[in-house]
Amino acid sequence: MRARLPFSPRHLALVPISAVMVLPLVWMLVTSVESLDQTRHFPPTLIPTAFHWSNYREAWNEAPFGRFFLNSVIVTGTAVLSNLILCSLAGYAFARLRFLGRELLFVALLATLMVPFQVIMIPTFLIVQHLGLVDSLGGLIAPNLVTPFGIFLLRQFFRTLPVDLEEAARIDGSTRLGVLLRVVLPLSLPALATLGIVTFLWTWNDFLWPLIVITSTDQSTVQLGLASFQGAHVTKWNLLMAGNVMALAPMLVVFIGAQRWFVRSLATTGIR
Amino acid sequence: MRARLPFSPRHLALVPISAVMVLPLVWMLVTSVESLDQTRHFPPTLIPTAFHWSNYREAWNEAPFGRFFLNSVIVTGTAVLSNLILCSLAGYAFARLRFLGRELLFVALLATLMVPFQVIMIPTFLIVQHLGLVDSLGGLIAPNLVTPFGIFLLRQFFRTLPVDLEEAARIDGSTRLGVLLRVVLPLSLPALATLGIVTFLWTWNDFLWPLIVITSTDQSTVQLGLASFQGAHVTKWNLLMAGNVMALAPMLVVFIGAQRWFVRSLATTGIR
Amino acid sequence: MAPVVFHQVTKEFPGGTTAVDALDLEIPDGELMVLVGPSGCGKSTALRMIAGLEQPSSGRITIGERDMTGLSPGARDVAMVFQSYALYPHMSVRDNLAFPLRRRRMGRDEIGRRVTEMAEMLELGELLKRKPAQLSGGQRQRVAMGRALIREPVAFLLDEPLSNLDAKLRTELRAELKRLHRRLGTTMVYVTHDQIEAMTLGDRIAVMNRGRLQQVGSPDEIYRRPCNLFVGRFVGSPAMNLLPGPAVGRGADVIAGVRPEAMHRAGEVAGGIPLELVTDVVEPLGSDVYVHGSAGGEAVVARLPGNVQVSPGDRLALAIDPADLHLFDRETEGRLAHE
Amino acid sequence: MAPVVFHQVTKEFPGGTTAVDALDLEIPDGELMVLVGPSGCGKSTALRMIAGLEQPSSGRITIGERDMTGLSPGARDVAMVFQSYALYPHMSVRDNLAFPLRRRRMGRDEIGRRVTEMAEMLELGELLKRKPAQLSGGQRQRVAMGRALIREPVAFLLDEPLSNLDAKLRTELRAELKRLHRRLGTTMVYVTHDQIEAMTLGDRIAVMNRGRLQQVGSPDEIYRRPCNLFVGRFVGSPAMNLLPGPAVGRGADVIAGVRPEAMHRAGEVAGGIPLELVTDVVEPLGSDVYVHGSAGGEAVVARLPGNVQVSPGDRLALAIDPADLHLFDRETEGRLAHE
Repeated sequence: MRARLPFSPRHLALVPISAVMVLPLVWMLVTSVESLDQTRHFPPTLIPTAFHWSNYREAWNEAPFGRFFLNSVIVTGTAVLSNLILCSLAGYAFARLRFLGRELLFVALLATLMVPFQVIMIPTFLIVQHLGLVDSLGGLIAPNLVTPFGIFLLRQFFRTLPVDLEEAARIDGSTRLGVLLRVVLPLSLPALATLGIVTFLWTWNDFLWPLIVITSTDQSTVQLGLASFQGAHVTKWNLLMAGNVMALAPMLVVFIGAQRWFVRSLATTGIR
Repeated sequence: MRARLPFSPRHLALVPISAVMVLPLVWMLVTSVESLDQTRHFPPTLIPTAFHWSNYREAWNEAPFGRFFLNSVIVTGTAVLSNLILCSLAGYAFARLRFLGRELLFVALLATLMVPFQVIMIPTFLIVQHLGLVDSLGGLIAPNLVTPFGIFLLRQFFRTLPVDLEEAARIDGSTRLGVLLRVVLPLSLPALATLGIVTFLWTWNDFLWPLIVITSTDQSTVQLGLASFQGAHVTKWNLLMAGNVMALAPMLVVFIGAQRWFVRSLATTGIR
Repeated sequence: MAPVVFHQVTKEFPGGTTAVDALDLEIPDGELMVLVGPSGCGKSTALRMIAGLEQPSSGRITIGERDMTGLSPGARDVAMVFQSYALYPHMSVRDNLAFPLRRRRMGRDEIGRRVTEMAEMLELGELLKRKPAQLSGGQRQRVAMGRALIREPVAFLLDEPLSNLDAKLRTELRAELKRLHRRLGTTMVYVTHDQIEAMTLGDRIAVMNRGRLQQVGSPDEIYRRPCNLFVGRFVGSPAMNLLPGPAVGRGADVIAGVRPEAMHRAGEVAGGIPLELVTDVVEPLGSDVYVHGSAGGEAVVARLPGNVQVSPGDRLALAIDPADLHLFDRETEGRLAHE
Repeated sequence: MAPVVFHQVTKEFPGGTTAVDALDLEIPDGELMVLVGPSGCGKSTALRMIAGLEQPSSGRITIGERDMTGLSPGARDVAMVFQSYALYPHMSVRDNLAFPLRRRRMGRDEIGRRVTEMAEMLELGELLKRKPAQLSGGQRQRVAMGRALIREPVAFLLDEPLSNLDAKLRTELRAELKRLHRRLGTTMVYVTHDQIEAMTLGDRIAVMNRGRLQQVGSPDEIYRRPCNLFVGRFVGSPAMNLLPGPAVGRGADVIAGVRPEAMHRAGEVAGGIPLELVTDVVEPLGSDVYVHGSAGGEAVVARLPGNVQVSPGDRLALAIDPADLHLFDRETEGRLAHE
């Protein structure tokens, strides 16, 4: 703790590490404009010699990407909206209402967070099948309408809000629902943003569940579309990466747009 | 808010919902003792008529499960230990030490949480290949030695501890490392338990990465072993589920043993 | 404006703690009643039951003759100021003030008029567009008062509204609040753990301890005729000194209470009971000096004028006017009639 | 035991706020010095710089002749009691007491002996096996004191150690602390925002405001001869009344300060300056009455004996002994010599 350097010796390690973390993204961008031959090099070329922008056109034409995008947007949008609404309601009930067995139910909810998807995959499929939703967007949406994680996240956040505010609102004449809408939710924007983004990412990136439920091309999502570039014999790395860049684009837009909210919510209200 | 019932009308919905959540586990247990024919029924039988315990023996003999278990334990154990140590050190630095660019680095760390595994999978593979770790347990361990999530979790937890305690310990003659070891870590047991369990679950359940890195049977993990029951033509549901039960067993032991810690840490220190 | 009455109100919490035990208390229309007691004495629970934030386990609470049992907080037409102020952080001062009116579906014009009026009265005009986080402690306190006053409620509940302010501002606002009450004439129930606040603010004071009402009366009554040892010790600072009966010429079954300011230097009181004080610690306050020491084997504190020179170790000859003695029964701790 | 000296110490925080501005202050060996001031005045930063938890931006701090600049907190041989007490929650009281000794690699027997001794002195014997969470506020405070005392440090730093206790306990422990200091004779630096605590505890008091030292002196000096308007208003409760010079027969370039207890009823002071007080709010404290009102166009407070009967609206004839006037320059706010 003697004199303070403008930077600490730690940087000698930390700066290279953070560089390593950005590399994959750079590599993806570079690969997406390379020719198929160039992608086979090791170590991978990080500065492309020629820009094969045609990869993008080719990737787009290889499959009905427009349709895939629309499907992904419908599924993701519905999941995000319904999670925000339903998890708010359930989270508030767990956070503030007194009812018999609340603690027990909450522990049960936490326990379901621990069950790996592998275990519930098949029963979920059977339920969806029974509902007649196999090979339809409804089959993708139904299991994602509400998530235990979302309920947990919002419940925890709601509990950090001062009870006084809610009591003041009730004395001022609000109903319980009014308290939720006018006081609790406006103060929970960071948590709601986090839940929205996480749900967006999970649903948008999900590959395994669509693979099981969807068989026809016109119900496919972007992630399923990308899989078609990983052929049985030769993987077209460059096209795959071009497709990946396109699939990531909306995600990056959401992330950059909501980044301030997200970081703030994780950093200050996350656990703190 | 008039007279309070001993239970609220909400229970009429909540009780069935929680029943639905336990069903998959029951279904898995039941399937694991059925004959292959019985597994094809829909709706699935929930009360087995005969107990085919031989499924377990058969599943065990079908593949060198003992070896798989050992491999999984080595990989998971190393990952848990190294995450606890390395994430503590990094998390404490982010939480309390002042150094140039700390905030920026932390945001970069958060950003890496957002990158889907799909994107970094291939570069990670290339790095592992370059290190000569393909098809070895080292290749499974290396990318999991330290996780941004772990650093984030512990940093957030450490920040909830009163600074006064650390300042008191420094005045009392502790070094920074002494403060971490004697004051911060003992007070962070819930967070450390959470990190340990989460790391255990992720590493134990991981399927995709072992599938890519491991090719030989004697380097396989339990999850890879299970995949062998999902044949190209006929999936042996009953053997798969018997194997699943065996693979889940150590996880359930860990969960039940650490459950109190875990729930407490999520519920009280999680976000609260 | 309405009287608030507790009829045998008891509140038990899950786990078996009795926060309020068979409370009977009548707060007449327009009175400023202060509930005071140490932490955990049940004063806040009593207030929260008036507001409807807690329901009594048994007994009834009436506000202006109406039985409030089971009514939701919003239906009671009372207003409350919280210790934390509980201003809605995402709303401007204007919206905070308008919130209770909007919930009552008042017309837009009427709301605007009342907000302007209230802002003028509390000198908040400049601040209407600010968020609570941009206000100082004293300003927040005023906004919280305004939000409660704007509805013109029948009763006005205050839960330690001054305890988050520094000593200086607290003293100022105490006088301010007293002026406000005089002007409005609304029933006010004020909860505090600070006996000085209770003494200076209350028309009457209700002293509570461990869920039970100890004494109700004017500040003067409470100070001059405490009904038991607890009230005697609780009110007044420094606390009343306790001496065994024989030390002041009374029986052994008596405890005698003497307030620090009732200990005078010998010679200042004609016919006083003499007492020797062996000084231990001297605390100069400027205006007064608190002299800690022992007399008759008991630790006592005397308050002497600020210009008296005393040093640790000094022996002071003091005298007490017999009329200033408070006598309590050693067993029951109740007040004994002066002989 | 050693003197602590600030030599032109300045502390600027990133963002440009100057917490402490060119502080020169000498605390002789064995003195109990109180740093007092409103929140944000720099008193805590000054204390933390002695401890080494903050480094001065410029200037030097010496403890017993040794320059402390750049030394780590553990190397300074000072002990600190925090406002929160900062007891290690996962350790028993015994381990809390032993912690600083273990860090200094003291022998096991010696540690055991010292812990037992300290526990006896502070009456903690029964509690050695408990965790801090199982202790009351007063007990925690004692353990915190014990952990600081056990090392026999050369200086003893206290950061508002009483502010988390209730008023009653605070008054008790104030006297306790004064006794302790007398017995140990160690240099103590005590930080508080409470002027009453400062007055009653300090051998000397350093009043700070906005990072600058205003006045250093004994409680008596500070109270009777405040060097400027800020100190005059800050020390004493209720605060000193301020009247324009002409209202008390002085020039217009003068502000006259009169303490509330210096306002007497006319007739009690021979040759006093007369003043009429129009009563507004009356605050009975039992022992005294605070009468708020206006006199000469200014809001003033008078402290009268507890048995005086006053009602709002009354006109009181008061008188001030000219010797009780504090005169300040209207421009510089500095104290003027008494003519």
